[in-house]
Parts: sequence; C-alpha cells; structure tokens
Amino acid sequence: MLSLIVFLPIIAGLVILAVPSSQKQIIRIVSLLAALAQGVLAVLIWRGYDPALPGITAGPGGSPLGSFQFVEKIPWISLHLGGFGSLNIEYFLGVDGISITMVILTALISAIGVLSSWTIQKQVKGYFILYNLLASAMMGCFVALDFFLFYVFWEVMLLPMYFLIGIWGGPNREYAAIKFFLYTLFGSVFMLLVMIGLYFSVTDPVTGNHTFSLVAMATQSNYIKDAILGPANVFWRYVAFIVLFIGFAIKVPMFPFHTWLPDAHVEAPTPISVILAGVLLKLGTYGMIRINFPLFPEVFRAGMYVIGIFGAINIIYGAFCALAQKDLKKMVAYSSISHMGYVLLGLAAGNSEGMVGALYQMFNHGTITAMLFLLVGVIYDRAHTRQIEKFGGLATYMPVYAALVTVAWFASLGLPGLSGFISEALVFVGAFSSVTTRYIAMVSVLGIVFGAAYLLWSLQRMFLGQRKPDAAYDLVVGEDGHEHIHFHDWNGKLDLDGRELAMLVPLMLITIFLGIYPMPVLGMLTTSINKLVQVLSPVVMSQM
Amino acid sequence: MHSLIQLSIVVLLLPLLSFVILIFFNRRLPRRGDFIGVGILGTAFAISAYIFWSVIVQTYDPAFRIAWDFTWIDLGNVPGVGPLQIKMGVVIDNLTSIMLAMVTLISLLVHLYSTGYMAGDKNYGRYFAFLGIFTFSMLGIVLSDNLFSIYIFWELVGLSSYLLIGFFFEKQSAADAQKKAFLANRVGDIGMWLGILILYSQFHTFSFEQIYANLAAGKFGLSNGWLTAAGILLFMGCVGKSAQFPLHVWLPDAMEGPTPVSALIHAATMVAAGVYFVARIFVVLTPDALHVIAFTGACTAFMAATIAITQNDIKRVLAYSTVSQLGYMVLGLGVGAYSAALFHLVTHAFFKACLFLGSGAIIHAMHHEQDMRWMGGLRKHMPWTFATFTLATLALAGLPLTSGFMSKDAILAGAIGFAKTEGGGIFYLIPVLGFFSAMLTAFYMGRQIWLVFFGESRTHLKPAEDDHHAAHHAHAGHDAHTDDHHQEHGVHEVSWNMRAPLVILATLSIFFVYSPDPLDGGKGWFMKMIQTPATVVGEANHQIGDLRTPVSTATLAAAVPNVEVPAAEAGEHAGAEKGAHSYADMRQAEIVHAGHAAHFTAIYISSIMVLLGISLAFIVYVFNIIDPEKTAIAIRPLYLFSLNKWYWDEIYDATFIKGSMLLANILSWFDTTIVDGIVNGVATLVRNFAFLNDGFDRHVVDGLVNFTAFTVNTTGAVLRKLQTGKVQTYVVMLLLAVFGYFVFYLTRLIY
Amino acid sequence: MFELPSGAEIQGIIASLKASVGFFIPEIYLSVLFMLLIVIDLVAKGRKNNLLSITTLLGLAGSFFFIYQQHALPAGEFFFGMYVLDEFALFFKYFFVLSGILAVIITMADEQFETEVKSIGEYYALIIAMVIGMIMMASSSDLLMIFLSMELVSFTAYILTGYFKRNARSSEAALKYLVYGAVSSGLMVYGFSLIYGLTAQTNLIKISSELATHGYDPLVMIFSTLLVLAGFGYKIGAVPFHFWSPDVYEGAPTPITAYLSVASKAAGFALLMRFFYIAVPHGGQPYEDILGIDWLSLLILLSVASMIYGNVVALWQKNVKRLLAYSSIAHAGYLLLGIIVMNELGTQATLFYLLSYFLMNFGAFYVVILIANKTGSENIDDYRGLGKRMPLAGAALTVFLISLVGLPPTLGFVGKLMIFSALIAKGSLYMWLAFIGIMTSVISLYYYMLIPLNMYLRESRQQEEKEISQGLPAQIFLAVLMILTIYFGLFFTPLSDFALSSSAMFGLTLY
Amino acid sequence: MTEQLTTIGLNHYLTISAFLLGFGLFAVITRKNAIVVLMGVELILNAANINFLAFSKFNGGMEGVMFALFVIVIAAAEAAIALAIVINIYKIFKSVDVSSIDSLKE
Repeated sequence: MLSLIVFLPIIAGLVILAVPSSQKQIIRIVSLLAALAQGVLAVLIWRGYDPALPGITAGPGGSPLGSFQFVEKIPWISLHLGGFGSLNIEYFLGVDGISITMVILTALISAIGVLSSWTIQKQVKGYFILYNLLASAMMGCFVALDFFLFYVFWEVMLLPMYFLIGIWGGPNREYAAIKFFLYTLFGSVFMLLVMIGLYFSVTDPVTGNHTFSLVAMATQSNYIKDAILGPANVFWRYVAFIVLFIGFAIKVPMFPFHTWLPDAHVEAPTPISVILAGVLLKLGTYGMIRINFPLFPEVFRAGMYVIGIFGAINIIYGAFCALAQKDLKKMVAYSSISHMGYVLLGLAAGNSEGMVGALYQMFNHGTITAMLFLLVGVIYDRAHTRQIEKFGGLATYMPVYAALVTVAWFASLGLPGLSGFISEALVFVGAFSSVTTRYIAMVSVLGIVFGAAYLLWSLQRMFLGQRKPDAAYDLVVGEDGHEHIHFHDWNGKLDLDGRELAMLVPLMLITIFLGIYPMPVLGMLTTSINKLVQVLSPVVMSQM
Repeated sequence: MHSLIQLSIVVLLLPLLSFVILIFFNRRLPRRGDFIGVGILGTAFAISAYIFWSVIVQTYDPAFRIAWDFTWIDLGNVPGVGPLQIKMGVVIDNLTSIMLAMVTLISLLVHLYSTGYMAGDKNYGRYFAFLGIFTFSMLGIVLSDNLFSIYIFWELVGLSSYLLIGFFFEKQSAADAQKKAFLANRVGDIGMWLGILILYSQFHTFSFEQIYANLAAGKFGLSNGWLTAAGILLFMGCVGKSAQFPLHVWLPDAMEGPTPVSALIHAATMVAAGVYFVARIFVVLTPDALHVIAFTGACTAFMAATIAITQNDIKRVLAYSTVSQLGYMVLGLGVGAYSAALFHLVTHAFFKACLFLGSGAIIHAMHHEQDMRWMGGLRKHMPWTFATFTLATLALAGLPLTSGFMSKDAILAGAIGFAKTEGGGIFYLIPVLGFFSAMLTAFYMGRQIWLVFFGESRTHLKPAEDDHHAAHHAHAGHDAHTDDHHQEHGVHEVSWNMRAPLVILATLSIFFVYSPDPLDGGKGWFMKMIQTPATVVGEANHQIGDLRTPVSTATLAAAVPNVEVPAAEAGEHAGAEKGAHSYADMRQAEIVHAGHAAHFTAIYISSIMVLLGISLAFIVYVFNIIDPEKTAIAIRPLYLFSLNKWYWDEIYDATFIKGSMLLANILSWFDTTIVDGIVNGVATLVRNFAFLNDGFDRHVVDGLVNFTAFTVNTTGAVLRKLQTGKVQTYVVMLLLAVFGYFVFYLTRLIY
Repeated sequence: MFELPSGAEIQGIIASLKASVGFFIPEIYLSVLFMLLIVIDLVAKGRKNNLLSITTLLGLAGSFFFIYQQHALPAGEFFFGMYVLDEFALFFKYFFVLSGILAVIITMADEQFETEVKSIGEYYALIIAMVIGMIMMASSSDLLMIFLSMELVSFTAYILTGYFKRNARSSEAALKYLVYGAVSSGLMVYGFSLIYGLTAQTNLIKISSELATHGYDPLVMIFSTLLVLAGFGYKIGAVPFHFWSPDVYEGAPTPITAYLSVASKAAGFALLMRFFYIAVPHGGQPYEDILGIDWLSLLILLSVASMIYGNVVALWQKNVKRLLAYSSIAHAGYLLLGIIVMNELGTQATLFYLLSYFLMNFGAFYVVILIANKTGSENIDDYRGLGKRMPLAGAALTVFLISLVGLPPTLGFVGKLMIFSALIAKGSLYMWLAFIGIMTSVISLYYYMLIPLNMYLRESRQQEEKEISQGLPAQIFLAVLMILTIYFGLFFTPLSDFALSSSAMFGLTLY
Repeated sequence: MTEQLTTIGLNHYLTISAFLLGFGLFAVITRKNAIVVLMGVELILNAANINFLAFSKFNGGMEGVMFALFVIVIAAAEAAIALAIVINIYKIFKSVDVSSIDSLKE
C-alpha cells in the first residue's frame, strides 16, 4: 500500500517517458491520474488508520508492528563489512500519527500541483517526469522508517527541484536554483555522517545487528553505551544533534538559514512554489520530530529554549520582512517563514498541546500557503507582475477572486473558524504552559498582530480603494455601461476560471472544515504525540 | 439538554444561516434577499424574547444558571496532565438572556432600518450577509461558557466589524478605517489571549466554572502578580473592543461604515462586548486590576467627552460620546458597581442605537451631509426623528425620567462609594472625572441638538466643493436614492421602515421599562437580576487577607445597617440565598454598601452637573451670550487639542506605525544584505582581486551563501595560479613538497 | 666475491620458474595478444575497419577466462618473491582488463581519431601493453618489479598521451608527462635504493620484517619513503604530486584521459596499498611503528590537500576535461581516506570506491566524447542547451555527475558512504576527516552542476533546436552505464562483497 | 689516516650519488633545452644506480646489481621515447624550449 502510494508517480513518470513529447495533453492527464490515484490511496490509508496505535518507538517486543501501521519491512541490502559484521539496510515503510497527516497532505498538494501545472507549456514532458519524481521522493520521505531509505528519498528530492526551479523558473532562476541546491545539500550531507554514526551506535533489539531503523534508534536502550553516539559520548551526541538540527532547519527554513526560500519562491513557477511551501518545508520539521528529537531526547531538552527562541525570531522576523516586501509572492514567502516559526515554537514547548499544535500547523500551513501561492499565481498569470502597488481596487472587478483571497488571507492570519487559528492557538497554549518557553511565547504573540498587519495591508493595497494610475491593467467601459478591467495580453476569463476554482475550492473547504472541527486530523495525531512527549520526557530518560 | 439551551443554540445559528444563504445566493433572490435577513432575525428575536421571558420573568432568580458543553478537541491522555479536552459550550443566566434579547432586538431593528437606508446599494445583499455573521458572532460571545470560545467569537466579531466598516471599500478612508479597527482590536486581543493563557497554563481548562472553582480553591500556582497581570491582560481585550483609552482611536474612524452598522456594532453591541467580557471575568480580577480598570474607564470617559464637544461631524460626536459612555461602564466595573455598569450597558445600547439611527436618518435626508455646521432647522422637516433623537439625547445626557439617568447615577454612586471604601485620596479622582464628563456630555449633546434641529438651515453656508463633501460622492454614487437635488427642500421625513426602529428604541430609553422608581434603578428588575458576584481571588485580595469563609449576601445586607434598605432588597437577598453558590468578601460588601449610601449624593451632584451642561449649551448656542468662535480663538490651544482628538492618531502614527514600518524596512534590508551571506560584500571583495577576475563567476559567490564562498574562491583562484603550465615549476613544486615535509618531520624529530 | 650457483641450485631455479609460469598465464596471454595486434596491424594496414578494435575487445574479454581460473590457485608469491598472486591482485586484474575494454569502446566512439591519426594499429597494442603493466603493478611484491611495471605503464602512457602527433596540445601533454614522470620515477628509484641500503632487501615482505627486527635510522627511512611516495603520488595524482595531471588530462586524447584517470590511478593505489600495508613496519597498532614515524599524518596531509585543492580549483575550470581532471585529483583524496583507515573495512571501501569511480568517470568521459563529436568543443559554454538536443546524453551525464558528487541513489553515494563508514567506525578521531570530505563534496556539487546548468538551464546560442542523434550502439552503451550507476547505487551488495573478498592481501599481517 | 684515504667507504659513494641527484635535479629545473632536461633525468637515475651498486657491494647480495642493470635498460628505453616525443615537439613548436611550452595551464 505505502509502496504503491510512494512509487505511483514514478511509474507515471516512466509511462510519460514513453509518450512522445508532442502529446502534451496525454502527459498531463497521465500525471493527473497518478496524482488522483495517490489521493485515493491516501484516503484508503486514512480510513484504514487506527489512531489508537502510538508509533514513534517500537511496539511490544521491539518490533514496529503493533506500533506502526501499514508496515512494509523487507531486507534491502545486507552486506559484509570486514570485521564489522554486516551492514543491514531495510526497505522499511510505515506510518504513525506523525506521518499519516503528512502523507495525506502530500497527496493532496501533489494533485493540486498537477492541476496548477496545466499552464506549463515549455518542455511539458521533462517537466512532468521531474514533477513525478519529486512527488515520489516527498512521499517516500514521509513514510520511510529506515534512516538510509529516508536519506535516499531526501536527497533524491533535490535534483528534480533544482531543475524545476532552474528550467521553468523566472528570470533569476539559475541563481535561485543553485542556491536552493547548495543550501539544502549543505544541510543534508552532514546528516550522512550522523546517520553512519548512529548506525554504529545502535543495535536492533530483535536481531542484535546494527541497524538504520529509526524505530530502533528512537529507543535509548538500544544504544551501545560507549559507541560514538552512545549515551556515554555526550560531546558527539550534542554535535550530532546540532548537525541534524541545522540540516532540517535549513529545510524549514529557520532564521539564519532561510535566505534561500524567498529567492526560490520568487523564481519558481506557481506549482513548484505550492509544492515547496506546501510539502517541502514540512519535511524539515517532520525530520525534527521523527529523527532529531526522539533520537537525542536529552539534547533536545537541553536545547528547547534555543529552539523556542529561534521559533520566536522566525515568527516576528518573518512578519516584519513580509511587511516590507513589495513583491506579493515574496511577501507570502516570508509569511511562510513566519508561520513555520509557530511550528518551531510548538515543538520547543515539548508538551502535547504545543506539539499537536505544531503538527496541526504543519498541515494547515500546507493547505493555506498552497492557497496563497495559487492565488498569487492567478494574478501573476493575468498581470505578469506581482508588484503590489501595480494593483488596487481589484475587489470591484474580480469579486470571486477577491473573496477567495480574503478567505485565504484571513486563514493565514489565523482567524477563528479557519484551520490556521486552531493550530496557532494550540501552539501558544503549549508554549505558554511549558515554563521553558513561557516568556518566548509572550514575545511571539506579537506575531499575531504583525501577521495581521502585512496581510491586511497588502489586501487593502491590491483589492480595496480605486485603481492606481500606474496599475497593471486598464479600465474599459463595457457595453453594459459598467466599468471592467482588462489585462494586457490576457484573453482568458477575467475572474477565476474552472480549473483555478477546482484547485482553490477544495483547499478552502478543507481550511474551513478543519477550522470548525479539527478532530479528523487531531484525532490521528494525539496518541502519537503523547507517546512522543513521553519519549522526550525525563522520566523515560532516567530509565535508560 | 435543557430546552432553553436548545433554543439558544438555534438563536445562535439562525444569523449564521442567513449569512450563508445571503453570501452565496443574494443575487438570485428577489430584493437581494433582504427579507431573509429580516425574517431570520425576527425569528431569532422571538426565540430570545421567549428565553428572556422564561428566565427573567418566570424564574425570577438572580442565581439562575444552566450550562451545557461538548468536547471539541480531545488531546487524549496527555503526559503530566492526564486526559485533556477542550470543550465548547453555552451558558444561560440572567445576564445572557438579557443580552440575547438586547442583541437580537437591536440587530432586528437595524436590519429593518437598513432595508430603507441601504436600498439600492450595489452590494445590498452582501450587506445583510455581513450583518448576519456579525450577529452570529456577537451572540456567540454572549452565550460562551469558556474563554476559548469567547476568544474565537471575539475575533469573529472583529472580522465582521472589519467587513462592515469597509463596506464602501472603494473609499480609501473606509479601507484605512477597517484596517485600523482590525489591528487595534488585535492589539487588545493578544493581551486578552495572554491573559487566557496565564489562566489555562495553571488549570489546563478554559471553562469559566472550572477556572473559578480552581481559583477559589487556591490552586493558582503562580504569584498574585501573575493573577493581577492576567486580570489586566484580559481587560486589554475589552480595551480593544470597547475602544477604551489608549486603543480608542479606531472607533471614531469606524464611522466610515454605513450608519446602521455604526448603530448596531459601534454603539450598541460589539463595543459593549468588552464590558460584557469584563463582567464575565469580574470574579478573577484582583483589587489592583480593578483599580487599573477603574482609572482607564474614568480617563476614557473624560477624554472622549472633551473631544466630543468640538467635533463637527454628527456621527463623530456620537462616536466619542459612545467612547465616553463605555468609559462609564468600565469605570463602573472597575469600582465594583457591577450591576450598575451592566445596567448602563443595556440602557446605553438602546438610546445610543436610537441616536445613531436618528443621525442616519438625518444624513440620509441631507444627502450624505454629515457636518453639523451645515445643518440646522431640521425639526420642522423631520418631526419623528427630532422627537426620538431628543428623547435619546436626554437619556444620554442623563436627565431624570430616562433610563440613562438611573444607570449613570448608579455607576457614579458606586464610584463615590468606591472612593470612600478605598480611603479617598486619589480615588476621588474617579467620581470627579465621572461627574465632569456628565456635564460635558450634557453640553455637547445640547450643542448637537441645537445645531441640527434648531435655528435656520445653514446648508447654503457650506463652502462649495468642500473636500469632505466630495469624499462622499463615491458613496453617494452607490446610493440609487431617487431624489438627487441638493437643497433643503429635498429634506423630508424618512420612510416607515426607518422610523419604526427609532420609535421603538426611543421608547426603550424611558425609565419605566427598567424600574418603577425613576430615581432609583436599584428598585428595578434589572439590578435585582444582575448581582455583583463574589470574587474568587480571596487570597490575592490584600484587603481581606485570607478571608475564605463563605459569607452569604444576607450577612452582607446585615452589614448595611443605617440607610433605609428598600423593601425590594429583601427579595433580592432571598434570591441571593437561593443562588448562594458564591461567597462574598468584605471588600465587595463595603463597596456595595457605600454605593447605596452614596446613592442620593450621586443623584444631586449629577443632576446639577447635567443642568450646568445643558444651560451652558443654551448660553452658548441659543442665547449666543458666549460666541463659540470667539471662545475657540480665546482658548485656541485647548480648542485645537480637543478638535484634534488629543493628537492620538498623530502620536500613534509617529511612533508605532512609522516605527514598525521602519523596523520592517531595516530588517528586510538586513535580510537581503547581511543575512543573505553578505553576498554583495563578498562579491565586491572578490571582484577587487583584480588578478583573479578572469573567469570570475558570481554564481560561485552567491551560490555558497557565506564566507566559505569567499575563501573557497580566493583559495581556488590563488591555487590555480600554481598551475603555471611550465613543467619545470611543477618539478620544483614536487621537490618543495618533499623537502617541506622532510623539514617538518625533522623539526618534529628534534623537538 | 660472488660464488656461482651449483648445478643443483640451477635445477631448483628452473623448476621453480616452471612452477611460477603457471601463475603467470593471464599476463602471458595478454603479451601474446599484444604481439598479435601488431602483426594484424601490419597485415591489415590501411584498411579502414574495426578489425583491430574488435580483436582487442575479444582478446581482452578472453583474458577474463584465464583470470577467472586463477581463483583456483593458492595465494602466494613466485618468481623468487618478485610477484604475488592474491585476491587483491585478481581484483585489479579484472579492473584493468575491464577498463581496457571500456577504453577501447570509447575510443571507437571518438571521431577525433579519424581526423588526427593515420594508423590506429599500435594504439590498441599499447593499450594492451598498459593493461599488462598495470596488472603487474598490482601484483608485484618486489621493488624491482614495482619499478619495472611502473615504467612500463608510464612509457605506454607517454606515447598514448602524445598519440595525436600533429596536435600541439597532445604533444605538449606528452612532454610534460614525460619530464614529470621521469623525474618522479627517478626520485622513486633513488628512494628504493636507500631502502635497499637500509635493509639489503628488495622484497616487500622481507623489507618489512627486516625493518621490524633490526630497526633503522628514521631520518633515512622517512627520506626514502618520501621519495617513494613522490613516485606513487605521481601515479595516483594526489596533491602535491598532481601537477602533471590537469595538463595531461586536458591535452591527451579523451579516451586516454579517461583511461589514465581511472586505470593508472587505480594501479597507483594498488601499489600504494601494497607498499604501505606490507613494506612499512607496523607495531601493534597500524602506523604506530617502532620509531614513531607517523605515516598517518603524511597520508592525511596528502588526502586532505587533494580533496580541498582538487575541488576548489575545479570551481574555476571552463574546460570539461580539465574540470574532470581536477575532480579526479579530489577523488584521489577520497580514496586516500580509505587507505588511511588502514583496516579491512578501509580497504574494502577503497576498492568499492574505485569500482564506482570506474563506472561514473568512464561514463562522464564517454558523454564528453559524444558531445565533442557533435560540437567539436569541450568548453562548458558550448554545452548550452544541449540537454534539449541530446536528451539521453544529457540525462546520462547528469546521472554520472550526481554520482561523482556522491548523491543517492547513485553508485558514487554508496562509495562515499562506505569510505565515511570506515572512517567513523574507526573512531571519533577520524570524524574530522569525514567532515572535510563532506564539506569538499558540497563544494564539488557546484562545479559539477555547472554542466547540467549549461545543458538545461541556458539556451544554446545557435538557434537550431533539432535533436542530435548519436548512433544506436552509443545510446545503448550509454543507457547501460547510466542504469548500472543507478542500479548499483540501490543494490550494491554484489560489488561490495566482491570488494570485501578482494581485500585479502598476501603477506599482510595487520588484520 | 692513510687507510681512510686509500679505502673508499660507503659514504663516498653515497656522497657522489647525492651530488649526482642534486645536479640532475638542478639540470631538470633550470635548463631550457628539453634534451638537457632529459640528461638531468638520466643523472638522477644514475645516482640511484650508484647507490644500488654501493649498497650491494657493502651489504652483499646481488639484488642491487640486478636493479642497477634494469635501471640502465629502463633509462635507455626512456631516452628513446623521450627523444621521439621531443622531436615531435620540435616539429610542432619549432623549438625544444621546455619553459616556453605552456599553453596548457591553470
């Protein structure tokens, strides 16, 4: 099941490989079908998921079964190392509360992305092959429970992304692409060292061999005491934690490492921005939850405070930067930096409320930001500019668009009744309840105001008031005597057309529904999160 | 589930229904579906009237309270806390049922009124949809039984106010105003949110009941300072919503919205929500917090009143008077005159709504002329409006026989009592400010009445092409109101559907609705049904130390010996006995007692003040004994100070707005320049190495975004110079390498 | 002063010679092949057909048979300790024959040969000769044998480098190669002479025992070792003995560049490992020898310098061949990491890395040749927009480059993985080396990606966008290489087991 | 005293060979003419030879002699190849100045 959902896009990619590149429509349809099938599978997995099982660590008897679900565990590579026994790598997939939501999100966003890729005209074949490769890799990262496998998927994501930004991107795409590639690679290569170190430090309780299994690694008792990353080796454990954390923080992106994001977003085509903001950023925080924290709980507890501070910096710093942007897409990019800050803050809280909030925020940010980028893409398609001051008074002429934008914007600023609010609220509840991050939370609350500030300000400048004299569109008086606007060289529907609605409305419904009744998602999370909090809590540590 | 609960939920959801219907289908419906809005609100009002009747009239019990809740979010078995749920629920007690009736009634009237006022607007249907969602969220606040849901609806109210203020979003001023309103509210909200968090972090629940119970049981883990902070922070929410100083600035600007909206949201209901909220959390407020609240209220009341006297825009005068009156209510809560404050809330809601709708009628009739200087003599043309407006004005000014008189005097009495109890001194400032504001109120209302209704029409005096007037063309353009000739002959009485609300509201601002005795609201049903709850923060109450023994209100009455206890109070006590779920503390007892004692003092002083105010207005505007222009010039600084609203807008703009924009620009500069790898610096640095300019590739620099780029490049550039292409140099290198290591090894061998 | 051997002794000598020949069959076979090619060239002079190349291929392929048979033979030394046969040597025999085959194949693909050279005859013969030489390098256990085999390789390499006689760059490369090679091998011989002087032995194993038992003057020892290292370092092209390689790699015919960068480098490593594992005296711990000469720091210096230098300087290259030359320097550094670890795992990692390097580097050069055939240029700027015009080649090249960077799911990644595993398993002391390796591989990403960047992200200057078609065999070969690179990247068990089984070295006592 | 003059010790050989090595390297580094450079290489090899012979004389055993023989052979072969290449160079560059042939660089 999980293998299928992971490799469907790649299969689609191979099919596309066979299609002559002139058959653009077929190519699109093939990948759309793949994405939809992925969605169906995601729904099946969701229905079949039993929220009672915690995940995170191994179940009874050290085996993943009974704790993880939809487990697929096949020996993949087993080779002899001279004098070091054997290197065992497993093809090990499985989901728990942490990954299931991300799986669903990924399936959803991938499908949306395919729809939004319809407008791509240049080298369609290559585009969709890379796109499907990317989709597979993302999905794989979320379901992989073997560190090696995870790492493979993780790295496989980079290259397609590089090309998708670099070939189909904006004017400054080369720079953005290579920057993205180098930045993320810089983060991930060190992960490789940590991975190896962990391998030599952990033994599988069942087989007794060294193992890459994240499940085994999440149980501190499986560590060899004086191995390089064993409990005795405090210094290297800290180093490893920091290295891993930076690796993931670059993906998040966390404050000092975030500068690749605005460039990448501004240059990337709309669907790629959607994928990037919707799924890729989550991989950073997911990695932290899945790998970084449970493997080094004591370091995590020592570092909660720092992580929280970085979260607060992200929130406020991102908000301020967004406030200053003139390019709408750049503003949205910074807004997602700000919003990922909430995730970091929630994680730093280290209690259930905070972590649930963080994960829920990951999900919501996925849907909401996807919406934002799609909406930005809509106006960019029409006006070929994203400069905020090039618009004004759009609400009069594009009411549906304006309405959707309003909903999305308010969702992004955390209005109650829309999903973003609940996650942010939970994050704050958690962060404030934990003594460690209480004061950080009190500072971060400012983010709420400034978040509202930049969103409302851009809303006002673009949609309210009158048309600006140097706007990117002309006013023409239609035959019915009313004023209409006309974009230069845009002959499509002025307001949203069917495809765009098909992309936006589902996201919007999800946002509203989850804002009113969050349990469908939260219900899957809570058991695992409570388990995770237990793993991270000192009580468990004292047992090892 | 109690039947009233079911009904209340229906009431809550009906307006939402109307919102959903209208937002999606208004263009398909006849008359853009306004009848749906009105009809649904009518139903809602009918139901809440029934609730009101069965709660207040049938079960005549001060302690009446029924609640129901359900699990909204289930966080499972949280380590360290145990099973943790976040619940949502509704509570119905006297206050709720009164508020329900009030909100739905005013909302209904505004709906009705709007069918006339907004007729022909191109977004007519959307307007009613927005009214619907506002009513929904307002009712949500009223019904909530826990802090979290209150916060949710709080924000939703903010949203709907945002939407309605910016209803004429083509107007730049409107767009600005709506943003300002939302942001100002958010500032208050984060305070409120932090307050909520403080309480939650201790008890892991949002429910009022459980929080109060835990507090009463002394389970609060943090210091009393935190508790006071929690109180003040929660109060910040009220500061935002109820436009208290220093966050009052948004309310006057909010008058950019349609006038009925101003009546509904910015006079009667939403701004009252703050006061309502403070009343809800009254029991967790420590004395220090209450002092802060009292002073805030006093300052607000006074400041707004001083501003109101010089405003020329008819709606702005009313706006500032609203701020001022809200100040009264907050003051009342602060001083512990709990019932009085809420009483004033209700009375004020009616007469202020009446005033706004009246002004709306005037503006409507004057073709969107809002400047009082160009009105005058309207009483002949608009008798109904004149009558109702005047009645409401008297209520606002607080003349006897009006509702306003009773409520305001109750508050002032409480203030005096409070000052006495707190041992005088600085605390007397509060009643003093209160009384002074009362005088100012009387003055500016008198001024308004006179300028608008009396004298001769001054429309012709209006300077041609006044920018103020031009600003309204945009709005006027959307009003397909039939007659379009701009002279006073066009002025005529408004149609029935706008007149009826005026009449109803005016009626509701007469004393007998509330109390048989025109001089004492305390005898009325309201004051009896709404009683001061006992605080639950005893151990945080420095005045009563660790007094934790339950004291029923009967002993409280016993502690009120000398002044004649009105007969009705016995019944009040009986009711209190029944609902003796709470225990009082001495401080409350003393304040209430002193309040009763000061009852008549308050009446005398305030009546004098009011008369002073009115007579002053007469002196100035009727008998022209004092010429306002001359006076204005004489005391120009003061005049300007008041005219420019104490320059708050300017101050905020200069400090917060400019400041944060500056910070934002600095940070984004920092982001693109410094954080982004000092890319520019590196680039220039590297370019300065002229000798390695050949094949310099900026991507290398920008690509490895940090100093590594720099070092990597330069080293690369330098190293590659070793590759001279001369084979003999290579050999030399080889020898040097060998020799170098040899020497290195030698040194190591020696030392 | 020398007494002549008695008859009995001569009998014994002859007997052992006869015995030894049995261990020597593949080399003999290849030598026969070598001569056969010359004869065929004489016979088939002037006729333009692939007769020679086909024979070479078949011949080389045939040699597998004989090499395979040697698995049956016991590991041991023969020809009076001149020469050994062990798994280690066999590994390299396969390796070199395979690389010979690949060299021939890509030579056939290179169209430059038609224009540059009249007769291709001795070219293949020389390739065979080089194969023989390298095989002997990998198997020799005596200083003399080492010297001879190295010179055999070097001479053939000089000639092949200068094979385009009328091409200035080729000739210049040959000259530089010659001078540099001659000097460093001369120094190496001098070092040999000193070692001989110290130990009176030329056999590695005897040397080791001699040094271990009698001790030595550390000064002379380090001096001679440095000189020897100069010779080896020149073969593996490690900093600071690398200077010849960029020029030679750029100037030489591309197939030879590929061949040198893979095969002769590998041969150098074979030699290095054999020499340092066997000849250098070991105390209890590796490299903790009797008088505390730390070879470790010496090799670490080499490898770190190579990794940093190679990658950093490569950032500036505009010529793809030259870029790959620098990258090969860097890879020498990574390979040295494996040797530094100095245990079975390290050896395994090194051998594995050699295999991966073999695949991806040949692949890269093959694509370079294909592109050069069409565009006639090796400058990165001329690669603009080729991705659209040569989709398969572009994709393949990207895969090979990614593998060279060391990103999954390619073979190069596994190679790096094993090297770093060896380092980390060795202990935290070696973590820093791993850090450096990682850092430099990040840097390497940049210049490797320059090529796909030009191929895909930039539009070609000339506007004709028609696809350039390579021949079908070329495409198939390319696809095979690419798929292998990815396949072994995902399922690398056979390769690594092969490497492990091959890490057994005769006379090696350290593990 | 006198014995030391008459008997030639190992050191003498080694000194000579060291000098030869030095000269050889000097020639390789400084001379412009390719032929002279190659002669320098020959000097280096011969320095090694002297070492081998001396060592084999003083250590006993024939390995040194063998080595020397092979080195001579190799040197001859090297010379042959070198000359071929140099001639080719001369044909192309019309000069055998080693230091001037540096078109491949950086």
